[in-house]
Amino acid sequence: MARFVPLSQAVAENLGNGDSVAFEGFTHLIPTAAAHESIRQGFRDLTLIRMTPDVVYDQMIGMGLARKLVFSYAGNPGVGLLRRLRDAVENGFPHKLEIEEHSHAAMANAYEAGAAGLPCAVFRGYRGAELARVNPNIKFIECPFTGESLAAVPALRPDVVFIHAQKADRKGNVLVEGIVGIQKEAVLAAKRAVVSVEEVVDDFSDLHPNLTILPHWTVADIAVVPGGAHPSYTHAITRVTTPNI
Amino acid sequence: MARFVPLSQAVAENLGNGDSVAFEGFTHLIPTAAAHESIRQGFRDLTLIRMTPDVVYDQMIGMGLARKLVFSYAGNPGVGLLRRLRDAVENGFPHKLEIEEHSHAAMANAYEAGAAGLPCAVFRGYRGAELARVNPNIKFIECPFTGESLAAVPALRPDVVFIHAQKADRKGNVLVEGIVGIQKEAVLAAKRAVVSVEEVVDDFSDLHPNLTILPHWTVADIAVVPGGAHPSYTHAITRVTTPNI
Amino acid sequence: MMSRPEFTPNEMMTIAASRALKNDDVCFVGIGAPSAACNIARLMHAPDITLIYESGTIGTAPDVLPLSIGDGELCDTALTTVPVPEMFRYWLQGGRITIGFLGAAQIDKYGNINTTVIGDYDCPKTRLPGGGGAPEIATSSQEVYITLAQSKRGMVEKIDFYTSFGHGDGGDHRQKLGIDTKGPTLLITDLAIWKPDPVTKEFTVVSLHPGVTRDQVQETCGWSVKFADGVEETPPPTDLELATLRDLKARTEAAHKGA
Amino acid sequence: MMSRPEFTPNEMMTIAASRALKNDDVCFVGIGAPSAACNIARLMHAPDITLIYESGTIGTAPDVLPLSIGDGELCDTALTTVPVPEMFRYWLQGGRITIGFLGAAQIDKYGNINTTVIGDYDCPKTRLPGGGGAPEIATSSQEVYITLAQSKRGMVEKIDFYTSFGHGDGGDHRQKLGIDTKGPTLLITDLAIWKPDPVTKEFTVVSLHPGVTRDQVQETCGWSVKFADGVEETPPPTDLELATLRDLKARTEAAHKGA
Repeated sequence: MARFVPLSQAVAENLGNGDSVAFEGFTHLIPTAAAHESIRQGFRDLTLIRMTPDVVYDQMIGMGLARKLVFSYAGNPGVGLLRRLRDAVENGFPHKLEIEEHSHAAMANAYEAGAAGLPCAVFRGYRGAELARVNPNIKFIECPFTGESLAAVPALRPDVVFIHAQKADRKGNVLVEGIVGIQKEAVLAAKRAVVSVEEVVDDFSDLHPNLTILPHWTVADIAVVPGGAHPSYTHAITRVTTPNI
Repeated sequence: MARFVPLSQAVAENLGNGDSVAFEGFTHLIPTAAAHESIRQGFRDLTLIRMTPDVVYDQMIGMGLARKLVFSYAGNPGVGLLRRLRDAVENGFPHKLEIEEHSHAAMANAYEAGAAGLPCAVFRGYRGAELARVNPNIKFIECPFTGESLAAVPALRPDVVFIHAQKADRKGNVLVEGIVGIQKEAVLAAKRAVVSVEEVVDDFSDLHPNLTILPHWTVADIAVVPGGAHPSYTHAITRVTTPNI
Repeated sequence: MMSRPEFTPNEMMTIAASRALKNDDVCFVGIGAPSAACNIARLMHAPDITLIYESGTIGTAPDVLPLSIGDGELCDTALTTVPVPEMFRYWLQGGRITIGFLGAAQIDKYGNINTTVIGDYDCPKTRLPGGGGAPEIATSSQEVYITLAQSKRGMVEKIDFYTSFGHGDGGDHRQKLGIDTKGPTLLITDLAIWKPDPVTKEFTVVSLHPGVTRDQVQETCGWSVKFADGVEETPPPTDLELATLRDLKARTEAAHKGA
Repeated sequence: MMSRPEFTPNEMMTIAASRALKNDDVCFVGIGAPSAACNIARLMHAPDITLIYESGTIGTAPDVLPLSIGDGELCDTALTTVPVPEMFRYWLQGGRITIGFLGAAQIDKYGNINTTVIGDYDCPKTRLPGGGGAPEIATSSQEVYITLAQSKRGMVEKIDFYTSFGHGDGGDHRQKLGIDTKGPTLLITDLAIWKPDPVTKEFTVVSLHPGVTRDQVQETCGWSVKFADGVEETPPPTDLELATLRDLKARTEAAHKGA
């Protein structure tokens, strides 16, 4: 059911003020163009979700789009700190930012549970970790067979998820390859998924059967945005460019 | 750490009387040769585990190897009934067979939980299904956030798992492709995993990065057995042969 | 009046089932009649229908009917093939399946299904294959379609074992168990099309296949059959439907014989 | 006596850490010093060591050090690249990781780590990046190695936030929480090698890097340092170790400058 539309239209018709939204990508395939388009359209009161919010989230926070941040590592890995996020948390500038902080394992499991249609994720985590004290969305349950205490977090079900991918075919099926990260789970966990792609090809008939493909009926809109992950890279297509920040 | 050894040695040195063991495969890649070798070596009191026990399990049951069967669908899909299994369950011949019966979803989740090192799997299942009445290993827990009742089953952690795969490289890394089924989870859930392969290649350096590879340190022994899945097939290598039963 | 000679009751069942499928459906397909019906739909009026087999093949378009859910043809023609745990977690439990297609050894009037045992579970008269994917297909698919050939042994007042939950004791039994999917919404037999009564959820005949009488339906059913107010006649197979089905079956037979 | 001029304390730290890794280890690698140490081990005495980065790349052999855990080089040279949920479920939680390698902003004498906040969590003086993979790396890896450059700000009597659990209050605190992995078994700083006391679990200096004095270690540590009975001297980097490390760093700098 995927439509091919311009990025501005995909953002305008899927994202709304007050939505929970994730722009997911793991060092490469970061949907930078979609995030910047969201900044241009000036949304407000967003709950921003992402395992590793980096410079695009910092820009969104600095521009005042975010009411809340759900995350597990706030930093540009290997590049730098998030100064606008720190300013929001430490000084309430441009306004107070609510945070819900997890570990990577919890976020990954929570997206997985969202994709799997479950209300919560159960995993062995947070043992002795103080986040369990400060985050009420971390609970513990007992294994009914062994009595072991296991961590539970609510499933992530964002209103909207944006990702960037290598290719779509003409029917709107989407191929993600290389470091596939959390993107498939994020798309399947979303109420509405928007994908920017480098290019559209006729079909995927020559692909290996076990590659990561998102069927067209799991995606709301597709926008063709070559280089849409810049300054991050797109595996097998563009190399990383170290951002000058 | 994988050793390359003859199949007879791999079976003799990994399987023992009283072990829980799974020979997993999903219509293709069924480890028939390994199962037949186990029959030849005459093991006893095995707990046989498999989602869809087919003719090789029927043979093992008929030859009196099995004390217990853990399964979710007992039949040759599209081929025929399991007459020795029926004889064991209905008439106690050659001896009484204990059964632990699940749904496919439960078995798949239980292998996944085994691979993930968890004591149990939690999923939305068995609602209104009578297996929950007759199988004490089906319990229900409450989601700590929504209160929803969710099914729980113990993780599967077989003593030994046998699979058949397309290729190993010289280091003992294993490639599985096509219908990948439950094999990766079964191997990672096992205490000891044995793989029969069609062939050994120098290395996997030209493979797509996202294919299903089992690193050599997850496998105990590898035996080169071309056609080791016959009469089932091996995707991209041999076609299915309808067994004459 | 007898069925017209130009098609069999089984052909009528398969074609009637195929007509119930839409172009944007995502079907979880079992082997046998459901598989034939789904592929006829794809070859006729629903070219973009997504067929998923529980072996993990998503979006298959087999040229011949598979012998089993794991045939190589399903993988070769699929959009993608995923591991079995993912199939059950993301695609079935994730609510992505619009139609779960089930067969049955025994069924009751509320669409509850038994494929486990005839007789007592611990000392069965006949041990059947078991549930496989059915218990969760029955509750996680948005709707369930059931096909079976009518017989007094198959359509019974009380099934011996509840392998898969349909509408339970009828009414709002599903909702009482916290199940928010629709459950069985269609039963297609070799004689008729049945739909659940909106209130009681009892399967009720809404359409008789051409030439089939009410008596024939009752004689091959173990419960007292209810008929809807305006029972229709199922349109007979068109020439194109019949040719498509027979071509598919012939291709299938030739392919599996040659294997 | 000063460090010999031919290597820096940071080079000694990286090389000492690399020596602790074995050929059959499966390491969960962070960026920075751990990444350099793991790759030096691979290039020196442990050619078959398995390096896993939390981006999902398993068995990587990068020619240059990655800028981040998601560099394409890691994927290009990996045996396989898996989704992130699988990485945390099958590989880390599944108990497949022998060594989890962690850095730290703050650490206490029991190997508890803070990378979350300086000050109060709700009104922090300084907001740090957070835990990322560390909370579960610290408890699911069979053992944990920690590297950091010594400073009174970094090595403190009491950390501000328990991001990752080490030995808690010492003794059998891990076991009391039901954690059956070994936790931090090695701390390698720019000045010394530390191991936990077998009973109290307090990190104790077992080896001083060449030219480093006990006073230097104490002056750069916020707790009262314990020294083992027979403190050894860390063997200085060999010419080959040093050349391997410097070549790697030079290749890395050239590659990332050219990007």
